[in-house]
Amino acid sequence: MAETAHCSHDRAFLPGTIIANPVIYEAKGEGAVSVLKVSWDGPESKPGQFFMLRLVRSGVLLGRPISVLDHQKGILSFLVAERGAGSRELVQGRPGETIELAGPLGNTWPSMPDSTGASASGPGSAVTKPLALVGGGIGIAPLLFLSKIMDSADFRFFAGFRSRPYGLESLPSQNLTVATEDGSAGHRGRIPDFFNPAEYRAVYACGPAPMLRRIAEDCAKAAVPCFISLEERMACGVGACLGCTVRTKQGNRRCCADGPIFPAEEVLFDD
Amino acid sequence: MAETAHCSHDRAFLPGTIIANPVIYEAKGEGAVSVLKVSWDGPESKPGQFFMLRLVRSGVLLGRPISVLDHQKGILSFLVAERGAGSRELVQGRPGETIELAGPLGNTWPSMPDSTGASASGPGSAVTKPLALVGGGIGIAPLLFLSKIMDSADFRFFAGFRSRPYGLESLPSQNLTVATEDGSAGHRGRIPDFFNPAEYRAVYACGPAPMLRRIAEDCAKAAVPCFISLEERMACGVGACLGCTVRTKQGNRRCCADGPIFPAEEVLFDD
Amino acid sequence: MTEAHQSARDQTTSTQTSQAPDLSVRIAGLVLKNPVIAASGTFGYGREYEGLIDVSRLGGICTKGLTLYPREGNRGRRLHETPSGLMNSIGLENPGIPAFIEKELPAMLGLGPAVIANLSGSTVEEYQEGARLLGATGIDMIELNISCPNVKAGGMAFGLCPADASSVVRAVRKVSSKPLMVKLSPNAPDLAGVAQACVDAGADALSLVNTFKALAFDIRRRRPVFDHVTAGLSGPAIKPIALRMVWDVCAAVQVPVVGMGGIAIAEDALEFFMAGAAAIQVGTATFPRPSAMIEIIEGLERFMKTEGIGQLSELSLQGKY
Amino acid sequence: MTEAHQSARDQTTSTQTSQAPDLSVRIAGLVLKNPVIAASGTFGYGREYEGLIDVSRLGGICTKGLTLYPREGNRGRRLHETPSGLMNSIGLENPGIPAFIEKELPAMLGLGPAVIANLSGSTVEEYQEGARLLGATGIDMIELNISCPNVKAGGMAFGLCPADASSVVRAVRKVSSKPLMVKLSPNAPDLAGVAQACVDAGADALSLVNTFKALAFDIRRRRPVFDHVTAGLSGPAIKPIALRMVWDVCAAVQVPVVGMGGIAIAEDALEFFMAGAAAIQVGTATFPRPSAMIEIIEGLERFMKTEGIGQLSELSLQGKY
Ligand SMILES: Cc1cc2nc3c(=O)[nH]c(=O)nc-3n(C[C@H](O)[C@H](O)[C@H](O)COP(=O)(O)OP(=O)(O)OC[C@H]3O[C@@H](n4cnc5c(N)ncnc54)[C@H](O)[C@@H]3O)c2cc1C
Ligand SMILES: Cc1cc2nc3c(=O)[nH]c(=O)nc-3n(C[C@H](O)[C@H](O)[C@H](O)COP(=O)(O)OP(=O)(O)OC[C@H]3O[C@@H](n4cnc5c(N)ncnc54)[C@H](O)[C@@H]3O)c2cc1C
Ligand SMILES: Cc1cc2nc3c(=O)[nH]c(=O)nc-3n(C[C@H](O)[C@H](O)[C@H](O)COP(=O)(O)O)c2cc1C
Ligand SMILES: Cc1cc2nc3c(=O)[nH]c(=O)nc-3n(C[C@H](O)[C@H](O)[C@H](O)COP(=O)(O)O)c2cc1C
Ligand code: FES
Ligand code: FES
Repeated sequence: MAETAHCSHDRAFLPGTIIANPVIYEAKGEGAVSVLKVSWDGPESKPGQFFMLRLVRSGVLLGRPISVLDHQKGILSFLVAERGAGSRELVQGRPGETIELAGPLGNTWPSMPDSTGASASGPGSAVTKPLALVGGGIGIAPLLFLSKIMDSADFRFFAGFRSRPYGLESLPSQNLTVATEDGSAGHRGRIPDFFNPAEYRAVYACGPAPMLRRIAEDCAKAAVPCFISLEERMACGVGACLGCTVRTKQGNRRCCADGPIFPAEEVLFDD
Repeated sequence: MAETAHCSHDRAFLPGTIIANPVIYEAKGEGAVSVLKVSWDGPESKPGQFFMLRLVRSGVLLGRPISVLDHQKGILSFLVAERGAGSRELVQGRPGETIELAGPLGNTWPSMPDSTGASASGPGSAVTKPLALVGGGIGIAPLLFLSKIMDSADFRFFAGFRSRPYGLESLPSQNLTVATEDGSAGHRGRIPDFFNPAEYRAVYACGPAPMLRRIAEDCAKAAVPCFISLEERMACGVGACLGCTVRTKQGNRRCCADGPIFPAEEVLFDD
Repeated sequence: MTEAHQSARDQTTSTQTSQAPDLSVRIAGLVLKNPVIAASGTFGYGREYEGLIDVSRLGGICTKGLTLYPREGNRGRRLHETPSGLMNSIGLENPGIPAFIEKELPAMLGLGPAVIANLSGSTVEEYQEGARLLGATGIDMIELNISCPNVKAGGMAFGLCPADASSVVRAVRKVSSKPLMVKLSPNAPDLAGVAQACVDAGADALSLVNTFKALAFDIRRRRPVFDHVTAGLSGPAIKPIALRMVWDVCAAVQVPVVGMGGIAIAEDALEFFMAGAAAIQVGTATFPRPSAMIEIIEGLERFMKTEGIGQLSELSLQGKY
Repeated sequence: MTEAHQSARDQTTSTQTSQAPDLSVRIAGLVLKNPVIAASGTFGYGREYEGLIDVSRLGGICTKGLTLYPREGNRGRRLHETPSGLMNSIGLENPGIPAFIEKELPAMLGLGPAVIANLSGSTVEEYQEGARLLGATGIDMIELNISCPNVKAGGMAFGLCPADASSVVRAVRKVSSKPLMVKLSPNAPDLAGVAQACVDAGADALSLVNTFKALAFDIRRRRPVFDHVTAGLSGPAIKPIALRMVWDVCAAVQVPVVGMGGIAIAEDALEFFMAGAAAIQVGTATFPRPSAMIEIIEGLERFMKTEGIGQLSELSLQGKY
């Protein structure tokens, strides 16, 4: 079984400046989604990692964990969905404003065995199969970052949304399957309904817990390796407060420092 | 003695939108000063009145009292100096942001007896004398608003600053006397040194407490009516919390609801 | 009692329609048209906020703390903002009960919301005499303040131990048939004990919390910010502790409890109803947002509608944890 | 003791130059190079923040609360943000003292700052055995945690009344010659009494405050946010109350007091020194701004320079009000 990759402590707490933050999605009864771009002088990020973000002029106490959408030449991008007060602020941050960032934090998607690789080859898996990247809603962000550094022949991207899709522009359309719950684009329904794990050498997924649970089950049945990126409330983001516990078969793990990416088979889902 | 004018309860608590907020002054070791312009649908203001201002995305609890600099056609202007966290936020508010305003609050400068008026004519006062409007630093704001609705022949404006002056563009230069403590513009020194109350039929002043005290004393000696606009910490701004007490010869007065403008002779200055 | 109260009282007997949820609550025999009350000391005598909000929509208004004799209040700084909190040291400035009755009360009774007189004193006798005077007026309820941390004599002193609390409540109960609510101090070492003592002494209802004893220094001037050194902390900062105390007191006594401490939005109020409160008060939150109470009323209404709740009391989780 | 401590100790004897103010403080015989200590439970075992800040610059680091036996901590939600505050219900998750000594301590001793072991237990015997094990290591001080509100057995229970506090402090004192600091609970009804009892039982120093017992409800799910119902409140929200308690305890006892509760910037720390604290701890403020403690150290240095202060203890206003 492939191990999730733990990275060195090359990280920093530094202010950055917002250079753009356009809202790309808005729907009644849901929060807005924006693409937050920040110029930042810290070290490079890897797909799957996240930052703790907080505007200097903020009405909340803690930073909020947000996955890296892209990181190139000193520009960090994030896909931010408004949920509560903290994420709303991030969506409303304006160009020119100062934002403080701690990161990059957490582990990355496991090293991806190519067609000659061995680490993903379990019983019955064909080494020439592509990877499946499965994102639900805002959960597409850490997978989009991964897709950008992969050979497009080597993955298929599945993206599920409640309604209208967003953020998928960077993906070649032949690689992409979209599903929406209201049928407003792509397939009507949920991603797990349109997706057979057996066709992939491994599945990487991020999104709402029920989706991850279903995918983990489907992958287990098909004996396909599955890695999921989990969300927990976080205070420190660095493993110091023990607030973001993920229960696993090996005992408690810290979502921020031991994750956020875990082998699905090890995770004990709550109730 | 002229009474300070108490206005009707034509006021509102409504959100507004920042339409501009340029910084017009910046100096090392001092806070910045900006001209905050807000589009607002509430009732008209009178010179001397103030608003309680708070950005919707704010890191402080309470609104901050800020005098009206101008109010025309639904556009409210304020001159805001950065002192602590609350005023810093106001200086940093960006166009497009939502800000909540309660007001207009407080009383106004007393009705100004013109050359035929009687209310300011005390012993020895000549009714043809102009009014003196005396502002120290950011204290010029409520006097600038007053100057805009007055006949320029009827007042002289005295403005004192620590260093470089700001905000005086609307004043006809023949009406204006400037003093700076470092001599960088106008007279070197403090306004009370360049100003003889006896030449005016009344003095209206706003600025740092030591300046107001000195002017009050000078006016008392010259038997010239003097009205001063006072600053106290405020929570409600409407007379409900009793937090902004001004001690007067008649007992406690509420700076927000009974003031902020008081006849100088009635005020008991602290220690 | 004003007509507004009368009509609120009538409403409670009408059946609840899905259109307008029934927000009325009954506390110590008094029916409020909704459970949102302006907290003492933060809403003057009810008219200060006119023009900014529709004051008539509130369930009730507590007056600024009243004493038999006029008080000047404290000297020096009276307010200090802290992170999500406000410290105050007003010191019960008020014109005295006779002047209140003459100058403020008539207009206040015409506003619509229930009028709750917040009563303080330095001695049991002063409390008693104040209650006697107020009892002869049209006020709807007395809120006995045994919890003001900002005066030297009396106030909080009575609220710190069960025996003292008992003596003042008993004395006031003797001379007044008005609904009697006792306001508790979060600084009491044995809060549940004080609560029970007040009930045993005749309190019809309890309200809590008053402000927390707190301290701030002025580091430039190297002295305490306040002349009295300590002052009372209120506002959203204290909400999680206040909520815990309301939960504890609701578990300890059988009378209605009016909860407060940092309530700023409808969600905060809902938490207090879940803790077992029968009504809530809003103080500090009105300062930055005069419309806070109106929005809370509307938010409660919306919540009851969407969640299909007939009475807010259904929300209480007392006894379940 | 590490070399860094040794050199800090040497510094205190050197004369103070106007260039670099002397921030060193002596607590229970231990000299810290500066008075800024990472609070227990917020800084892991000292290495978690490496890369984000220069950990070696801190005066000291308190470990996460340690117990003799490993603990899994609490189930369910563990964190909840409130206005300027943080509620936590971690429940003393830790690998147990033997595993701590083997796996975490060696690296921790090499970091530079003084190492303070935060010790908890369910029984007096467990505390005692833990102290015995820690006493045989290179740690610089034991911080006896009798104030954790998030565990069912032990923890806060010992900190709530003077007699219980006394018994556990006395037991630990008997088996350990390490400098002994006792961490007090703000939830104790008689805080000064508990403080004095700890000193009488042999505490060399006191630290306070631990978190305030608080409550939050999840209004969507209609249940408490935390499985244990209540949880501990920390962060800037509590600062004004914590400061008052530190002031009260400094007035009550003669040993050094380490103050904490909501300290986020140098000005906050200065307020605690004015209250009489000998050193301070920073917890929650590190989460949003990992550099908070470094900036506090620099801010204290700047303040001492501009105001011409030789020792932070000069700031204390104890006895003056
Ligand atoms: C490792 C990691 C990576 C993340 N990446 C992204 C990202 O790329 N883009 C993005 O928009 N969001 C991301 N999130 C989620 C984001 O951190 C939360 O939406 C945010 O913290 C919510 O804070 P709030 O103050 O807006 O909401 P709150 O007021 O705290 O809560 C609002 C709602 O959001 C839910 N919620 C809050 N926090 C979380 C959480 N941590 N996990 C699950 N539900 C939560 C609550 O249950 C509630 O319904 C990530 C979270 C983690 C842990
Ligand atoms: C009626 C009235 C009208 C005002 N008009 C203006 C105006 O037009 N433009 C403007 O820039 N400011 C004005 N002020 C002052 C402004 O309200 C304060 O500067 C602001 O509240 C400070 O808040 P803060 O959070 O920035 O500072 P804080 O962090 O509260 O304090 C920072 C510094 O400012 C001082 N300070 C804070 N509040 C006051 C106060 N109310 N009075 C005196 N000193 C204070 C403190 O002593 C401290 O040194 C007015 C005040 C009042 C009462
Ligand atoms: C400025 C101010 C004055 C107050 N005066 C009184 C008072 O006179 N009597 C009283 O019982 N409580 C008084 N209080 C306490 C409030 O009524 C309320 O109990 C407390 O502020 C907590 O609620 P909040 O957090 O919603 O403000 C005062 C509070 C403030 C902020
Ligand atoms: C997540 C978290 C975990 C904590 N764990 C402990 C602990 O194990 N032992 C302890 O004595 N205090 C613990 N505390 C309390 C802190 O050390 C500190 O006393 C408290 O948070 C107040 O300081 P602050 O406001 O600076 O955070 C914890 C606090 C937090 C926020
Ligand atoms: S958020 Fe603190 S340990 Fe993960
Ligand atoms: S600020 Fe409340 S009375 Fe003036």
